[in-house]
Amino acid sequence: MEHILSLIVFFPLIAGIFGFVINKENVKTFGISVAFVEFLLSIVLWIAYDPTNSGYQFVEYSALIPQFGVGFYLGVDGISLFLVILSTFMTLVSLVALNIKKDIKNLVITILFLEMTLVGVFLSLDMILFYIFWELSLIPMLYIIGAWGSGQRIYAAIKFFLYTFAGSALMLVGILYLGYQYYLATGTWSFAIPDWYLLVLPFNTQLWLFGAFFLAFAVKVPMFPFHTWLPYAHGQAPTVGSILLAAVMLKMGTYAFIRFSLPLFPDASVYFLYPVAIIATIMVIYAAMVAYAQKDIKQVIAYSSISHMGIIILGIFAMNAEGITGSIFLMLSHGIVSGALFMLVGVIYDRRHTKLMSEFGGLATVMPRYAAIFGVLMMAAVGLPLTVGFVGEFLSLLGFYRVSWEITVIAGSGIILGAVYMLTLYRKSFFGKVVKEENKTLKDLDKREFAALIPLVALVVILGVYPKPILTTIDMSVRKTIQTMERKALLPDTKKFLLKVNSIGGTK
Amino acid sequence: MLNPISIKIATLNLATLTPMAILAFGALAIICIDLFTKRLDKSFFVMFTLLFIFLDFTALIGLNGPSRGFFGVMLVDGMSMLAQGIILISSALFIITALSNKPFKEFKKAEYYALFLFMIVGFQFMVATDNLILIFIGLETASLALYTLIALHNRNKAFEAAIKYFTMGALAAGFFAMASLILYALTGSIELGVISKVLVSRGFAPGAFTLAGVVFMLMALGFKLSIVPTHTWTPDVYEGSSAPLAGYMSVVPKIAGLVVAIRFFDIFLSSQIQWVQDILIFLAVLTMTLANITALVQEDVKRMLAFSSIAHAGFVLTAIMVGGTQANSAIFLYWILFMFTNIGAFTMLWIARHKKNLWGSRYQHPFTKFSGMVKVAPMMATLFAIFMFTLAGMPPFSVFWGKLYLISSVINSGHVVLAVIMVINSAIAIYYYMKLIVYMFLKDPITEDGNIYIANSSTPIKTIVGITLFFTVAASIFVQPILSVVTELIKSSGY
Amino acid sequence: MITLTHYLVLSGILFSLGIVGVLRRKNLLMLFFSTEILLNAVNIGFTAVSKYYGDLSGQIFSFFIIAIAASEVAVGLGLLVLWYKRSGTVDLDSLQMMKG
Amino acid sequence: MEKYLFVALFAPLVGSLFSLLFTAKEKNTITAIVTSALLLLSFVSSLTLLVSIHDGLTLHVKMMDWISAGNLNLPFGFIVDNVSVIMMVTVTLVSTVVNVYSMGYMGHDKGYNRFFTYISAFVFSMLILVMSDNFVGLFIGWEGVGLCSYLLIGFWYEKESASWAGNEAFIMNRVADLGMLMGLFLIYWQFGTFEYDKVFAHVGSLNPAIVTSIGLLLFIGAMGKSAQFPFHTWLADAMEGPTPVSALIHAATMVTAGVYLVIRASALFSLIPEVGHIIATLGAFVAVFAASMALVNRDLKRIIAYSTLSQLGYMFVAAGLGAYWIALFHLMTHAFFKSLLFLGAGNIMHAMDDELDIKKMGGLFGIMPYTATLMAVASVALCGVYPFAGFFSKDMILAAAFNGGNFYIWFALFIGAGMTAFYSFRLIMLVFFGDKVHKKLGFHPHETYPFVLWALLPLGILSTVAGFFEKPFEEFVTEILSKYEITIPHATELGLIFLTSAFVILVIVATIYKYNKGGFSKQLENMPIYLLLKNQYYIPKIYEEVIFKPYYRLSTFAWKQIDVKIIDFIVDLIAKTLYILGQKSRKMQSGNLSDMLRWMVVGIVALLALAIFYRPGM
Repeated sequence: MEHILSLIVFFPLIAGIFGFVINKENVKTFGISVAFVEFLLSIVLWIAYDPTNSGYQFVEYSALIPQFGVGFYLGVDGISLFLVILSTFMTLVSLVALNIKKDIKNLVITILFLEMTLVGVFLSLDMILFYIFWELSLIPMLYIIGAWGSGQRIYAAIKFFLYTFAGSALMLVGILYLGYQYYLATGTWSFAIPDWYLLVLPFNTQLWLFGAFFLAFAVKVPMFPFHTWLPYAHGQAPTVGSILLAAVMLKMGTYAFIRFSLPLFPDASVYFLYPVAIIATIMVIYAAMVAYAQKDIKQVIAYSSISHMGIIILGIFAMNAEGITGSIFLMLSHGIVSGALFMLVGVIYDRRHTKLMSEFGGLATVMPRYAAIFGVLMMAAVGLPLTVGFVGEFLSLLGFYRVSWEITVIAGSGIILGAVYMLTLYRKSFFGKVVKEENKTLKDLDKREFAALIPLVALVVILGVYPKPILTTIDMSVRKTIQTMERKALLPDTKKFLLKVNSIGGTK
Repeated sequence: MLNPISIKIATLNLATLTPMAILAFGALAIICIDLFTKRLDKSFFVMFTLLFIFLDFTALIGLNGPSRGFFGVMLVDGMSMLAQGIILISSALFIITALSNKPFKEFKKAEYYALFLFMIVGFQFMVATDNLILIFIGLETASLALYTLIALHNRNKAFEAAIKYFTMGALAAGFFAMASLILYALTGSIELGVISKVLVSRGFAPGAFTLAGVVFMLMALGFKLSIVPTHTWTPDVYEGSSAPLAGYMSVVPKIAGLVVAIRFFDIFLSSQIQWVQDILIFLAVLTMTLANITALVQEDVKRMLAFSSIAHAGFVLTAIMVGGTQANSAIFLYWILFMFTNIGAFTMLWIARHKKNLWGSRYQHPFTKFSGMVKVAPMMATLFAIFMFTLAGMPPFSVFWGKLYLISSVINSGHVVLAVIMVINSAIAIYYYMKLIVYMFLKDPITEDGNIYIANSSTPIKTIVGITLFFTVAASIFVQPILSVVTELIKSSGY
Repeated sequence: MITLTHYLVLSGILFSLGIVGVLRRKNLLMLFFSTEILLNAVNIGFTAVSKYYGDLSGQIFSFFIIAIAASEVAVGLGLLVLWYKRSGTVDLDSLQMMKG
Repeated sequence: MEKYLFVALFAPLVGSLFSLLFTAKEKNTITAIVTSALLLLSFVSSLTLLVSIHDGLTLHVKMMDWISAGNLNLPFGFIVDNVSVIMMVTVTLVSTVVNVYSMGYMGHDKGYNRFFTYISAFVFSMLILVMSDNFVGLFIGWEGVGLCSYLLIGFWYEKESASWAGNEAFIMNRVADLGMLMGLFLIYWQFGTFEYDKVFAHVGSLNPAIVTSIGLLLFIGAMGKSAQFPFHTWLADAMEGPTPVSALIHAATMVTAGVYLVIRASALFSLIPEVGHIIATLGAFVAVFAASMALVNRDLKRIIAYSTLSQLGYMFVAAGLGAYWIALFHLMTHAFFKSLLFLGAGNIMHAMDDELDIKKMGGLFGIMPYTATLMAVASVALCGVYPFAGFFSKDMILAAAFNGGNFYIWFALFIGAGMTAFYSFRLIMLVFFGDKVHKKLGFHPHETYPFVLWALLPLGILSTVAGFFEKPFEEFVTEILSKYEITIPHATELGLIFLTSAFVILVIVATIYKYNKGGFSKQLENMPIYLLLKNQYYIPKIYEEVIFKPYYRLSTFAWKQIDVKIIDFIVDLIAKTLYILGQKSRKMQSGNLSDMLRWMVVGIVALLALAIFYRPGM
């Protein structure tokens, strides 16, 4: 058990390297089995994880550059645990759903590399290590979008890569500066996050550093107005790319907010609360509107992700256990739901090679099963109670209500607008009469697609009905984070604020 | 009636000369052997050269600095040893690439190897002294040998490159001489140590002339480091000369130049001369930015790499500006890591060298040449991609660590804005490195025959690639040992 | 009475002449001569200064400069001859294969 | 007793899941039978619960934990007390009847199995709604019934209008739900819990302003679900769904959820009479407003739908004035006769192969006497004629209005009663009596299956006799709901009742007489008032023009202009600029040696100039 984390991180890498020698026909099977083993490993991790302990578990440390305080430092806590499981699970599912024939070998290997970077991001406790995985994750995605995408795939891939890379450039400076601050404070170099949690920074420094980190995370999330790479990436990416991008990669940004921005710069976070909240609100509504205007099913879902990420951001910046726990749960649920939705779009795209709503209509008649599953996931997407979508959304908004009811009302209108574009999408493509000739003969879901989709649907219901075990585990670590914030807060206002948002009652 | 001068050999401490002596001997030996027996194969020459480089290296390790020798002109300190180490290693890596699959005239000539060895001697002298005369001699010896090596490639472009390089070099030499003259006139000495003492004691007055000296020196060294505006030769010379030589040029002359620069500018930076700092910042920013944006629009990989090496030089210049132990060790760390990657990258180009230019006559390695390479030569493409990402400073590959440490040193010295400019530059830079990857991985192949990409490869060259790749990918492990050695040596030599 | 300043001014003037030559000359041969002028300007300076200080290293330097200048000429002319053989001209505007 | 609770709750779910297995397959009667049986089972166990509750026990069970984060700990909890059990009985009863009825009605529909899946699912959600012991649980049911109503309205999804109506219903409810959600949040941050008893225990000690806002926010939710103005449009359009659905969801059960919420939260609302007053006023307004639209409408189902609206108005008046038990009573009786009315209408549609225009019918009495009788009974009950069910509940409401001294409300309801009488009997007359228009149009109507009629019988009986249970009902529910004292003298009360009844009967007689004479003249239809009513006060049109279309235009603008033309453009501009700069800087590499040398010299000169002119700190 000591080295399970590094095993989880590097198993896909090793397997991927082995993948080079496996022949074309079997490589997909290989990929699936590897992903499955990886998934099992993450489940083992969950089982072995002690939910009553809020700290980092299975910690591994080995110095890389002691002189410079860089170390190979892994650890898992309630916040990262389920994101790791999400990554492994979605990778598995997307591989199962995979039906690309072209250069399948490279694709599978790339996906495995991607999985490594994703898991690595969530497990690193060393800032440099985190940065390494953070940047590395771009490379496989660049390849996936650029090589297997459609239409302007290269433009989309380069845009995605450059945008996110440039976004995180400033973060590097921030990291190094913070490291230097730590050096000044303690006389030794360290980039270990737990060490940094002990470091109390002056307010102005916090502001600057918060800004530097914010840009990187905001681009990744992506927050308005840094979101324009997303529609292109999703629009051009192959199904598997979209799934992993929406399900896991977007979560890196929000995860980083919880892991770094809040506990490292509590005062700055509170100081910037309203600007961020307003941006998030704009995201929610603006993205929902743009989604409503789309003609391409995939684009609708792409923009809907932006909208949902807005709610996640709100939940995070509620800075109370309800909100943050909710937002993390919403990350999971959005991962599952959006992943599944992209998969469904892929299904129809494989059959008709178009994603335009106008091309469809009356699909419910020709593909009832498909329509049913799509319907379930749509309901999860609009946050219907007893689906996975509700819990996170409810908690996030609930949490932020404590901060400001006005913003919550406005952002809450997302649940209306969400229903608007989703139902419209569903109505346009599934209801009505089958007009197009080529749609009359469409095949319903086949075994492979079922195998990929059923688990997701099951999760949507199960986690919707019984999220408690996950929530409690997350909650433990979230409380710890909040305590860290309270401990580090410099300004009395911050302290007051944190106290207020984490307590019941009082006026308003 | 002059009374005879008597000097005790012991006082000369000739040991300090042995490394250079060995190589010089080797060079002569090659020529002599060539005199006696014609029809020697290049493999012989290469191995022979390698042997002497190895001897030199051992001699170098044998030295224990800091010490002076030969009338005190030789200076053996940590920095010189580091620099010589880098020079020798990259020389070794370089000379092996001569064992290419395709035959090239110059590699059959003994002079080539002799000149090569002389050049190394020159560089070693350059870094192993603080005497302006010796620096000048070393510089010129190396340069003149280098011009000839370029010319020996024996193609029109090679000659053009050589002449351009030579002419500008001559002008730079003039600048260097002028700088030395000014400093000599001001201080009455040509030893950097003494010069520094005198200047400091005099508070650097008269300012204008001191600065004039600085300016001339800056331009003379800038030429070697390819600092804007003296960088214009770089792309042409790289394009004109053979790929490995270009790679060599982007590493060795620069480290030599860097050492001199460190030694020289330390005089002014250690006593906080604002002007020098500002100028260095200005030039560094100018260099990296201009090089980066120009590299964006290149159509030829080699030229692109040339501009990238200019940008890297600009990067390192900032560290010179910062000064101090961390910065200086950052320079060497950066350069060691950069050495492996860059030589690796250029060797890849060397492998992909193909006699008839299937892709238009203007360029030898246009981007289009590599489109869809992953389909026909996946291994090559992957390696190439790794080198590219490394040069771009993509973690966790080698150059990233150098970059990290270097930027950190800049930040620690309080130049946060400069640091921001640097990272933004590296964000711009990633585009042109990625351009090649996009061509290799995302475009469709132009040819079915993957052999054209490995036409020139051979086992020794593959080995080189292997070594460089290893140091590039596994850098995370080597950084600590390298860093500790470097820091230790730099400290010992008092920077 | 000729003082150090005169020598230095002379060397400065020569140096500038050299520079101008380097800039103006299109004929490679002439260009090389200009670079020689540069170096010799410096030589004058060095000898003068070393006389002024009564310190020999300046003159040593100038000796070395002369030596280096000689070898430079050797290499330079070598290249030039080769180029002349190939292109039939010593005009530096003929060196324009590589640009951009 | 708990097992009865769980049986009552989960039997429908089981039924739903069972028939879910058949959805993709051919019509299969088994689904209908099984679901009906399970619904019946659920009904029976509800009855048993009713009995045992009557014997003074209250069930409160925590099934399992659901959500817990921060201070929030939210289990699935269910409570069966006097109020919820009434709802359970009503819901299960009506749904059973409707389910059986549908076996006939949906007989030839290809979505047969799917239909029963949805119905049972709906019942399940409805039960969760009424049985939950906390607000969020209620919200689950709330959204659940919303979903089912969406699915059932759009049941015939090939019909554009149907799917559109479904979306409209769902989205409009969402709007109201947002209000409700906010109410929930506010409750949480005040009490730290969502459970009724805890909340109501402390609500008294709360700043009235907050209580008011909670009340208002909750009521917004109620308005949406109960289709009160301005959310009323979806209900009329919801008639696109199959008629049994209209009977069950859009008459008897779901739409009354709003009323139920107010009754449930009576402890809260009774603290804030002013809000209650708003509710009552709105209710009264809707009572008249909706009835007025029913006056002229020619669509069989829409008429009934509007009448439902107006009856909901009555209920809200009662609830708003604090007469909670009366509201509940009316809710129950209304469930009976209104669903009966709808199901009768269903028979007619069947007979007329889905023709809805009542002007095209007439003289159906001879053909389908039983249906006619049942509908007549239902209508009489609706109008509140003694001794039918409506009489008791409705007159109580009027009395309450008068009692509260809100005479304008009373008057509104009074007028409303008259209108009700008119449109009900207009419908009866046009459909069942007068000359047989359908003959000319070539319809061949026929009475429906006997078993369907038998299924309707219980509703018929209940509509007739339910009123007599008034007293026991009052005793029963006021065990937990606040009593409501009629303070006005008994004589006055009797007087009012007499007045109302007289008025109603008068209107009925007049209507019958008038339509025997052949109805109103045509030119009436050109009067502006008529047009106004006919077009539902142009409100749907206004929504269309003021909300839907502009929103779409705005969205398109946001996408085409802002997203593509501004934001993305700027991003690309940065890249382009760099590239162009590159092209420019490239010129520096002219390749000409002189230029290169020139650059070097320029460098020297420039720096020398700097050395002279730029002197920081020297």
